[in-house]
Amino acid sequence: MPVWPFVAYGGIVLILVSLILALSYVLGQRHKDRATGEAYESGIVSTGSARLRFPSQFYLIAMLFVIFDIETVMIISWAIAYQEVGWVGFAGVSVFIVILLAVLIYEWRNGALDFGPDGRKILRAYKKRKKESLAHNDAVTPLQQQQAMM
Amino acid sequence: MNLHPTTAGLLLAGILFVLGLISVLIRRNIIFMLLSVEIMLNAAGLAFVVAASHWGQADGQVMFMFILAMAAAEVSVGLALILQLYHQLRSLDSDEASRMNG
Amino acid sequence: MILLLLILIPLAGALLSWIAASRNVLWSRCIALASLLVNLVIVGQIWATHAATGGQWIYQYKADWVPHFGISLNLAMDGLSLLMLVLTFFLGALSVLISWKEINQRVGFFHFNLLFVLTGITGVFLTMDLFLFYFFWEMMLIPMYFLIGIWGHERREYAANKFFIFTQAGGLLMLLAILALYFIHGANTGVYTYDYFSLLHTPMQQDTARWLMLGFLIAFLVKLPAVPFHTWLPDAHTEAPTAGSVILAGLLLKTGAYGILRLVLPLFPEAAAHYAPWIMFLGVLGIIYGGMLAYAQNDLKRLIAYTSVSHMGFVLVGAFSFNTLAYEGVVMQMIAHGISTGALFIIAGALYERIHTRNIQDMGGLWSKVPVMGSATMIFVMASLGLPGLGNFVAEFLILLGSWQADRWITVFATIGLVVATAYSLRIMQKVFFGPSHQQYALPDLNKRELVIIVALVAAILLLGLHPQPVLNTSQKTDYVVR
Amino acid sequence: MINAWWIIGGVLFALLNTAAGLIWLERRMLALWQDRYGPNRAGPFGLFIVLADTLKLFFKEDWIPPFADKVVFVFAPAVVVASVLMSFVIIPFAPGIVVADMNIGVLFFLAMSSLGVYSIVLGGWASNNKYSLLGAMRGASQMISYEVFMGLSLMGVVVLSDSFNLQKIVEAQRTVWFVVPQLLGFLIFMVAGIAETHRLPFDIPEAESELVAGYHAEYSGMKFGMFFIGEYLGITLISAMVVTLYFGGWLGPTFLPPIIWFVIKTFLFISLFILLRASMPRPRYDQLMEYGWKVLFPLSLLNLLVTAAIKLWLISE
Amino acid sequence: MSFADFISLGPLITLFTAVVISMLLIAFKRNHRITYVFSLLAYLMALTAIIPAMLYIPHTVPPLLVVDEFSLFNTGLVLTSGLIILLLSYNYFEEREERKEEYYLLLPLATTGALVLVVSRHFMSLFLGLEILSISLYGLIAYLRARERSDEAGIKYLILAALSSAFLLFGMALVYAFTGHMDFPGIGAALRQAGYIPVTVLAGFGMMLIGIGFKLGVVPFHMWAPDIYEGAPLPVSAFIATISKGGMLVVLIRFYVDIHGNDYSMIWWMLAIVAVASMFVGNWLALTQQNIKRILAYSSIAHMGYILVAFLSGVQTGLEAISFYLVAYFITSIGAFGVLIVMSSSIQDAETLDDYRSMFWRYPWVATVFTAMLLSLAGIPLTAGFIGKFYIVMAGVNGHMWFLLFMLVINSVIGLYYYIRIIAMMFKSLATGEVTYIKPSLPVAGNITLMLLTLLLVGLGIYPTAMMQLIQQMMKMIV
Repeated sequence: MPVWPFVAYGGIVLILVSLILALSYVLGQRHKDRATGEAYESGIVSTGSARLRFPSQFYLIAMLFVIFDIETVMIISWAIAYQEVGWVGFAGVSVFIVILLAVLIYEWRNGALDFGPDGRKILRAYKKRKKESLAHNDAVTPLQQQQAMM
Repeated sequence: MNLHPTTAGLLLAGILFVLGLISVLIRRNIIFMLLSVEIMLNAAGLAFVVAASHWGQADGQVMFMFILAMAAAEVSVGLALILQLYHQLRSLDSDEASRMNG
Repeated sequence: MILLLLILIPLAGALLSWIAASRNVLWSRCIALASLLVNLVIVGQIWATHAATGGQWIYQYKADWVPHFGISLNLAMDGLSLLMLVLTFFLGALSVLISWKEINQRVGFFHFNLLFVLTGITGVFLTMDLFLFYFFWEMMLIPMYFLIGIWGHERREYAANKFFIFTQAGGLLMLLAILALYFIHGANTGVYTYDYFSLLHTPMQQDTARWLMLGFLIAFLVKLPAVPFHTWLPDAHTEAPTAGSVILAGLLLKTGAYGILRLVLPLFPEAAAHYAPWIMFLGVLGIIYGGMLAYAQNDLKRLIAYTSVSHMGFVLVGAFSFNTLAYEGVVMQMIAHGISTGALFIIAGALYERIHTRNIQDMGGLWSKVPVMGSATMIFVMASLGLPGLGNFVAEFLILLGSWQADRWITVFATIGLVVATAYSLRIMQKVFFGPSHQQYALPDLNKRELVIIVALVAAILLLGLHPQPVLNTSQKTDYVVR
Repeated sequence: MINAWWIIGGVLFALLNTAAGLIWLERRMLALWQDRYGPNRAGPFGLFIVLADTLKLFFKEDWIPPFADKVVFVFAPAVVVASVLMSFVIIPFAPGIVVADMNIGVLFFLAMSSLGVYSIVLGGWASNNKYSLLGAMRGASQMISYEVFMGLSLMGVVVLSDSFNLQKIVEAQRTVWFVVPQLLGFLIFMVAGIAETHRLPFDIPEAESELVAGYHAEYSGMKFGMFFIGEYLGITLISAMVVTLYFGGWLGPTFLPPIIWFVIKTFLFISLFILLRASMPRPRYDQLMEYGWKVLFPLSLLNLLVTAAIKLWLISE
Repeated sequence: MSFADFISLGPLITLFTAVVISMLLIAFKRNHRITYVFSLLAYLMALTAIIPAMLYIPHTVPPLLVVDEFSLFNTGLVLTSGLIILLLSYNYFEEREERKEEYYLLLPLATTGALVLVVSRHFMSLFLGLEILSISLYGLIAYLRARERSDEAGIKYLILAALSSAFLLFGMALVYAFTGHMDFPGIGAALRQAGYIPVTVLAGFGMMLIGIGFKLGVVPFHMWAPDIYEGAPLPVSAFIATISKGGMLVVLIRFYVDIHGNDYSMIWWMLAIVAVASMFVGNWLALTQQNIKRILAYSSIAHMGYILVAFLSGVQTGLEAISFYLVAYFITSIGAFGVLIVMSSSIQDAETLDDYRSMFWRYPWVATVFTAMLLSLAGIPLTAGFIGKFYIVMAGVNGHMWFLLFMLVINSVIGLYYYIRIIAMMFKSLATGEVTYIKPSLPVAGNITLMLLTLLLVGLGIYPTAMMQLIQQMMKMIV
């Protein structure tokens, strides 16, 4: 396979993209109004920068991705040679995948894969709380209960 | 310059490695330090690939994959630790994270 | 087998008295005393039986320990060992006795350590395997460290550390030398062993022999102690409790001398002869320097400690004179010094118990109050300065006779040491018991227990002075290196 | 052998026109299914709206927010277009009509498609707008999650055809299209593909109703247009890939030339994409993610293992 | 993989399988006690798996792994140490951390890493083992989230370990680029054929030394040690001090033997300098420390220096000495950390010297154990440490390393000082009115473990023959 068509194609794509950007820069109009320089936040005056801290959930996804993507790399390298390595290789990759699934189950059970609030869980916790507080109410005064909670 | 491809490859890897090393040494932000270490690891990986292609073996590529996996695991753990550290210190300056001495 | 028993009895006693102390302190003391007395009886019996008859080696015992390295549990007893053991158990029993009232805290652990040291010392005197020798040599250190470090006086930790590090450093040098000897022997003969008798005539290069000898010698010089290595001694002796001082001065120093006689000279006769003048010089230096320093001290225990340095100088001089006369003197000196210095430490301890000071400037005029103690002190001070009729005289006389044949000038200077000895000895008497009394102490004289101890010591030193023949006979049952 | 320059030019020309044309096509088809008119004024069937839109975009203000990270802001939309366009080099449109006949074609596709996530993250982050940031984060997590299964689901095809080369994969489908043995793989790939292009119903990163326009809220003019084009190119790419991998690529009865078969199949799938948009509600973000990790991921692993086992068994028979 | 391969790698496979199973266990039932007992069983089973593996030795699993007597011995050592550390851990984590189950994943996993190191004969397996070990350690070190120094230590270790790994890898790549082999014997053969060490390979070895030296904690790659020891949970510090270093040392020995390291004076000199520097720096820096964890850290640096002396002697006795010393050192270090664990309260670790003041009178039993451990570290008779040091000196004398030995002797004396300082502190009485704040937990299991360790320590100190014979046997195989 000659390499040059690929390179040429890539070059053309780059030129094309920069051409579009340049053209729109040249052709586009300019204006300056009172609120031009402000971020769009659905009409509300924006407060502060958007360099916020976001939930660590996202980090978790990134980690999951990094780990499992690398596993994919391993699996891919098996997939290309699976005929040569035969059943032994298959056994090997099965073990690998089983371990991978074990990890997945572990993360699942530990809530790493719960990306939003789970309605059922909240409901269960609420019911439990309610039951407990009912049981408490029979025996202890509210003051004691408050102390117990502290 | 008429470099042998292997030599050239190793040279490139070496340059990357040194760049990473310098960066680790002068950076004060832990995330950047981590990044620099990753560069060094990848430089080592590159060296392996170059060496493997020199000998016509696949071992170097396999090694590179392991390096990749290890780097990934390291980044994962590293990020988690950094998050925790940030939680405590409100800063990622490596000088701040140096309360132990002696 | 009996030799093994000699080692095991104090070891068992150590453990038992530790355990017993948690029930009853008195038991602990009794067990400790009993185990030592048993041993004393055993060695006394051996001495009595074999005094006249028998060959050079009275007992031997050998069992494999680490065959892999050629290490064996090789115990043997000849005249030298026998005498040293008698001294060991005698002084050991006394030190249990003197601690009877002095040590009130952690009694069990104290006795454990005391007996453990004695076990180590016994081992050193009995073993004929170099590895084992080193093993016991090191084993003495830790309990001694504890004795000084826990029950000692004000600066006990400093003293204990110094003692430990000095002796350990010396010990490690000896270890290197032992190992080198082991490999040289192995390389030359194909037999890798630590057995003393096998190693005795190891052929080796002149240079190597000298280096190895120095390795051994330094360990022993530190222990002895000879002058440049002596600085641990005053501290350790001063800060140790009375029993500790007795053991240190009476026994631990002797292990150094014993090591020279047993190992340095027989293993490296040529090398030893080569360095003999220098070492004798060190000995003389010790005699005079130690004596002068002793004279300058105000602390009673420190003073006594420096006299040890001086006396051990004689041992060094004698040991490197290479003739039987001197050797017999050396053995005699070891025993006599053990007894006399031990006694002086005991008296210093007794005084300290009563007036809570060791500073002789604060004492004076005590004779009128404690005449018995005073007269006992007088006897031992006289022994220390070498008055005829007491053990030390015999010893020093023999040594000087022997060394005269080896090197006259050395002998002359050593004799000057005797003069210094007179000065510091009399200073003790003068400052403590005579002279003006600065302070009024109300102090009781020796009680019965102390009296028993002192009497035993006095008897011993007198016996040595008046009838030294049994000791000399026994000490001849050793193959000295003579040239 | 056709001259490679012609191929390059042809492919690029076709792609850009398709992307632009899809604007019209989508709106017309949505209108059709939703029973309304759609663009019908400019030109025949309103076709010229494509031209009008393009011109309008070029003349719109090329606004770079003063609070944005300017270089990255400009750079981001270019990434998406470039990466998707680059992906097409490995697609065999017909026998011999392929820009670069790589032996690692599938891997190249995966690599290029994962580049797409950069444009979203960088664009959203550089905008320095809270909506954009949130959209970018969501988009990134969605895309990287689905990328894992995408790669895995493809491996079934690789196992069956024993090659990463797309031409060879197509050739291997002469007896039976891989959609038959790899139905599960196809479905997973399809879902993952939709998520990768963040098309409706998986358009969580833009989600008008909650995030205004998500990661491109601050974009306007041709830069916005490039995101737009990128999306349509993405649809085309996924359709082309699905056709190549599971539906026999250019293969078909001989009464039509191969390239026509390819185009027909591809456009069918493009229409499917548009139909999905017209008919499906948008899932919640957490539903989407959990669906991916808890259902698709184990399924794709299972699919791969079963496929390999059967293939090995068949070989050893 | 053949049947023989399976059996030979039995301990490794068992332990790793156990990790996976206990991960599922945690996923379904989060219970500290269950997880703990399961891990204990896992270690025991892995230990049992050594017995069938003995039938097949020496067995090579080409090209990565080799199972011979040397590796099996060290497998046993590593597993036993892991077991003991595990025994000491339960109470420690029970008192300190809410989510404690994952510890029982990470610890066996790290042990697995060490096991891989022990059997490896190839760069790849070396790297894999090292990284399994390291990455588990990152987690372990930072395990106590509530403790502020914990994640500082973790991140420090992470960055430095990654850095050193990069060096190790680049070094390996250079060696590989020149020799074309990644297995140790192959490299040895290639070098022998070349007859000299070219600069590239020398640079490679140097860079590998950085990586290996970091793990071993030898000077000048030792800076991490005290901080990590201080910040990590105590059982983990014990792990780092023993298993992590031991595993690496085993690989180093195998590598050095296989490439005939002694034939090349440059390598020898590199290691010699490292050895001397380690002894001196370790001991000197330990002198002024007030924190026992840090003292132990520095002392372990010095101990690695001692081991290197035996290593460099180039005689078979040297290798035997290292093995014996490792056994003694493992027992001693775990014992010392065990005392720290037992003495620590749930609020804080007993780590400053002052926490140990007059300990002998308050907790005589633990203090006795600690004294024994410290004396063993110092190499005083009746302890295994003495025989170990004796063995090392013997090897040194045999190899005529007079200079190194002299350095060793000097350092032993320096070392003595700070060990004694701790002992002295334990014997000091409390000043009147003084109170100690440490309220030790003194768990039963911990005490029993300590007792066993002490018995072992004294046993090896008095009757080392059996162990020596074992070691001599296996050394015949490797050399």
